[in-house]
Amino acid sequence: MSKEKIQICPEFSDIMPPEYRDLVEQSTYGNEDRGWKDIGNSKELIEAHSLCAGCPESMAFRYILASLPNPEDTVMVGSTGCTSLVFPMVAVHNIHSLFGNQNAVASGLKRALTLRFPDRVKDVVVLAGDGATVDIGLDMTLQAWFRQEKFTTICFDNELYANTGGQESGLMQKGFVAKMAPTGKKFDKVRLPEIARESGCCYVVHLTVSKPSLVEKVIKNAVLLAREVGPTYIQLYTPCILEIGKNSMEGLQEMRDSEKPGERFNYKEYITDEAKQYLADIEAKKKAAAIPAAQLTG
Amino acid sequence: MLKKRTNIRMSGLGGQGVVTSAHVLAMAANKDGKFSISNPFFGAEKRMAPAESYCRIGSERIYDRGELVFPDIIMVFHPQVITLQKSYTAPFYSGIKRNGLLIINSNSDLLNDEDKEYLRELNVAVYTFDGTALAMEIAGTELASNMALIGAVAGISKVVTMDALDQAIQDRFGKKYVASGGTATLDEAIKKKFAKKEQLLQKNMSTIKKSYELASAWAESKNLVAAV
Amino acid sequence: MPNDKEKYRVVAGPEAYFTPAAARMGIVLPEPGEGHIEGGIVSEEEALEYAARKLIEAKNPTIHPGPLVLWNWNEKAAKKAKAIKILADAIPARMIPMADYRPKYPKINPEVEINPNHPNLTIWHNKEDVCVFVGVHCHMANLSLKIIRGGTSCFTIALCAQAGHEDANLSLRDVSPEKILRLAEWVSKLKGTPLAASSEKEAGTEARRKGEKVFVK
Amino acid sequence: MANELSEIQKSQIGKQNKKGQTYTDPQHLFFKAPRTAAFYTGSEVIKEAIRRANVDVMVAYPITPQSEAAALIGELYAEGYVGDYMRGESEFAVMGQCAGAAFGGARVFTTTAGPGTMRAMENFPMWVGSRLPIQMIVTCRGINSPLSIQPDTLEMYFLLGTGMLVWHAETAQDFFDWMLMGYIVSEQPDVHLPLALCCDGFFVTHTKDTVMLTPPDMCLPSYDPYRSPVVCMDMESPPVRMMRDPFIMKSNYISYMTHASWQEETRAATERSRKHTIPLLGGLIETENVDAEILIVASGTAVSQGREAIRLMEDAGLRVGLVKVKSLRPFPFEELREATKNAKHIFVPEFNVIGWLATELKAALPDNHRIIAGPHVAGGMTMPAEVIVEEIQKTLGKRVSTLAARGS
Repeated sequence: MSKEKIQICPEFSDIMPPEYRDLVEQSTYGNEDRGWKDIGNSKELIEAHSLCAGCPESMAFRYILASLPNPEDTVMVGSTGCTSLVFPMVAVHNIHSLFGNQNAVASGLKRALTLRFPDRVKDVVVLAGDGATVDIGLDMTLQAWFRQEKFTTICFDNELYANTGGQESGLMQKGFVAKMAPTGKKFDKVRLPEIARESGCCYVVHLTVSKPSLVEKVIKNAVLLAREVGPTYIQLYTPCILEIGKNSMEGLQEMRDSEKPGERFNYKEYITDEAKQYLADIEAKKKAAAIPAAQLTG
Repeated sequence: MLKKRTNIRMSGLGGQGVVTSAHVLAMAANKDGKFSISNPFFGAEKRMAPAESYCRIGSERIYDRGELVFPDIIMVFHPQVITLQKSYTAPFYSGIKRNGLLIINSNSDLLNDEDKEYLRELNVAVYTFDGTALAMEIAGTELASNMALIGAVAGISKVVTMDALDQAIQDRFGKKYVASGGTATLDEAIKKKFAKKEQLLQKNMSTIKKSYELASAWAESKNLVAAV
Repeated sequence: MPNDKEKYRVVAGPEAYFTPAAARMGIVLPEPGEGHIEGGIVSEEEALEYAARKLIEAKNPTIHPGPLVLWNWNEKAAKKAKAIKILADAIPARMIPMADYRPKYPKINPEVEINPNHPNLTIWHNKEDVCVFVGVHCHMANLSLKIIRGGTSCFTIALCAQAGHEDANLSLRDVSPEKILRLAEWVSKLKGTPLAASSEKEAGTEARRKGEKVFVK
Repeated sequence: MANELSEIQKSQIGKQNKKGQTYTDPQHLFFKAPRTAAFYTGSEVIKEAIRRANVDVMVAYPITPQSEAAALIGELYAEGYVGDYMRGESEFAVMGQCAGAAFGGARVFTTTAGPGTMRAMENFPMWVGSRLPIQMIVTCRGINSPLSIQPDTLEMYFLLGTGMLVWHAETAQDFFDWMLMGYIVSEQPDVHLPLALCCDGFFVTHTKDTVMLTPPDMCLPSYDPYRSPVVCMDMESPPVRMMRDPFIMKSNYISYMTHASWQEETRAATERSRKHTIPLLGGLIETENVDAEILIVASGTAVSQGREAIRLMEDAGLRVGLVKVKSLRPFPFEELREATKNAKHIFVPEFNVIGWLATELKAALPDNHRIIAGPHVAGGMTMPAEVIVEEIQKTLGKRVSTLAARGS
């Protein structure tokens, strides 16, 4: 919906709780160049949430919501897990239906929105944990990619089932001892980025959330490409500090350590030529638009 | 005169057009202004697997659904229905009503003494004829065997008129028709067999006509006309 | 499932540990042009008058506007907001919004908001004895109304834009801005004090005095 | 008056859609529009109903005996009568795709059967809790091992607890009318629930029968998502800070009361559907000669077999009445009590091994010793009218031998 529609009726402006007035007056709906830098000097699209103190997921959530290219026309789809404790606080329409069916729901949703708003861009973004994406929901994750459904899939990879208390998941490292893996996990971490590439995603990135500017760029690319080119997949390391025995302050360091060269979360990106070209064209347009301004200042 | 209800059970093998026959017969009855329904019963659609379909024709609205357990008429499309027990209910004639009719497509007598005794007790008339040979002779393909059987049942029971059959055949093979996978493939096969659709229609009809005449004559010789 | 023939009545609570849905007790919604009072079908006008009376007599009458009227997302919403303000001023009633439906973390502030997951907290905190729901999505309104009827003694009035609410003690249906203004009219009539001049134009009292037909339905 | 249209829908009446069909007032379409006879299979009839239903999204998946109908809707999509159409990867996924489309404000249609219904089961209470007015055709078939593709209504027993509206069609005609009427009922703002429109597999889907159809150039008005009792997830309506549907158990104390009230509200919506359903379906039940001492109470194909049995009994000089149960959710308590008040014996023929309709009746009717749970068949067996007759004769102590023994 247009930013103009996100307004409080004047009769009620004085009785609305402050958070909503701020949402209208200081949020970044409709700002072309919104990004992570807005955090701290604008109203974020996320309110107080109930994640553990210091949980990297909360960081990831804030960066992603700050980076969505047009939140006023974005609908998100989540799944069961820690993320579903945050979603009620998020100021874009979002759906939780069942554990693992997020990409099926997103497929139907995207088709309905395309049908109902043929002349408008309606972005659909899936955000779910690794259990939902890779274990119980893997079939629907892959099939949506096979069908070239035009939406972005984001996986918060904390390498286990956090909300249920730290059980083994497909994205868990081999050998890690966890609930339901009492003698250590017996098989390797599922290589979903490679599977995503082979399944038809035009843009796949595998990273941590230690660098907000990088997260912003990746999320923007993923959402823009999903509009025109095809499905995109982003896998973000959001360690469960609780289950790996870290303190609230140690989440960031854990991500930095695990993204070093040779470590399992070293930055990894797959992009098709078509996608490359599409992004290049967007850049070119931006530059072209920027030139007059430059001349003025020059 | 038409009975309140004539229930016809067709037992054959997948690929023989058993389902099609029931539909054609029911459509014909419908065109005659009678009440009729037809429905198939099959497992996974497979060639040469048992396939049954049922056609109910009557003078009042028909509610009865599903497998025809107590038929007035049983049509056997293939010897294997009897020799290899490829029927849903065994023996293949189980449930047949008193004074019923049994039509068997075979070039030889397949009934044993026990069968004959049982059928005689119920006064069931048995018409064994080589419908497949007739189909080869007239239509030039065994795929038209079901037409021969349709002609036979119409000829003996007069449960539908030739005019109605003609229209039904036009409907079934003349225009686009919704059929399940296996049937659709066979439709294609038989359409390929005949260069033109008209030719297919005409060959089907003449097979039905010929069989109708033969069966009528047989029925008269046994004075069965009123029996069913 | 209504097994016994005796007629169930939708009276103010506290009703039960777990309130049964009025619809499952045989209460049906009003038809167009009607309203219901405690589950009994009455004419719209009667319901309007009764609602006005309850609001005037209340110690702490409170209006709970929901998202559909709080947000200026279309013309109808804007009109309704105006009408609701006029109604609130006429009573006068306090307004506490139901800004959205999420389970709030860590807690709601019953001073300034009401939430469908525990609306009773706001009713209790503000000692509401009569409250009005308007502009709340029907499903969420019904949740709130059941919980309020279950645990509080507050008399609930639903001004519904759709088919109405059996779980309210009083409900009107197809509520338009005009209908809200008619309720304001009843309030001012019963109080014997005319609506504030500014409101009069909205409510069309002037026009009506001149004998013009104002509310075309 | 029930089944009102929204302003948006009213403004549509008389206009044409891109296929040149005229958006027609449902009351006119159902009760006044001219009808022409067609000799069709149930699957073809489902296609013809959808042609007139103005459906936005249909999600299909192959499973006998609904595959034919699901494929035929694909042809409608190719012709431009359906907005979008896709094959899902499993029934569980299909129902999720349907949910997504409904969350996004689309009119949604799907079909399933037997094991498919069971595989998808987790979705149905979710549809209900989320108030998604999806229409699902269930062409019942066996669900036990060993596999059977033939009619067996056991899966309906599981649907009865989901909170969906559950109707049981007897014939293809019921299907045609109820599919169109179903959308009008389940999209009412005070109902807004999914509808499971069930039939006994092959008996209806694969049977050619005469059906009276409305003109193909008339269709239902579009679904209006903005009078939904919940927020449409299209980011076009407030509040923008909105999740469908959050874990209220994780909010504050008393949230379990919210859970309970939420479920209570969905069941209340089922009750509200009565007033919209009764004028369209002509009541939740249909009765014939209920002053008779012997009644057959049935739903689906068992009704048809009951009708045939009643004819046979008449020929034998025995008068038997009939009650056809059209809607199981909502359940017609009052109607059934009234219809059965004179009956001394109530027979309940069923196509499932547990006899769920008899169980429901025993819980709903006074003097339930009158209820004889049978005859029933299962796994795809047919129920010949003769078998019902035999059951009745036995109970009356008249031991007459029927042909049943020879039907094996």
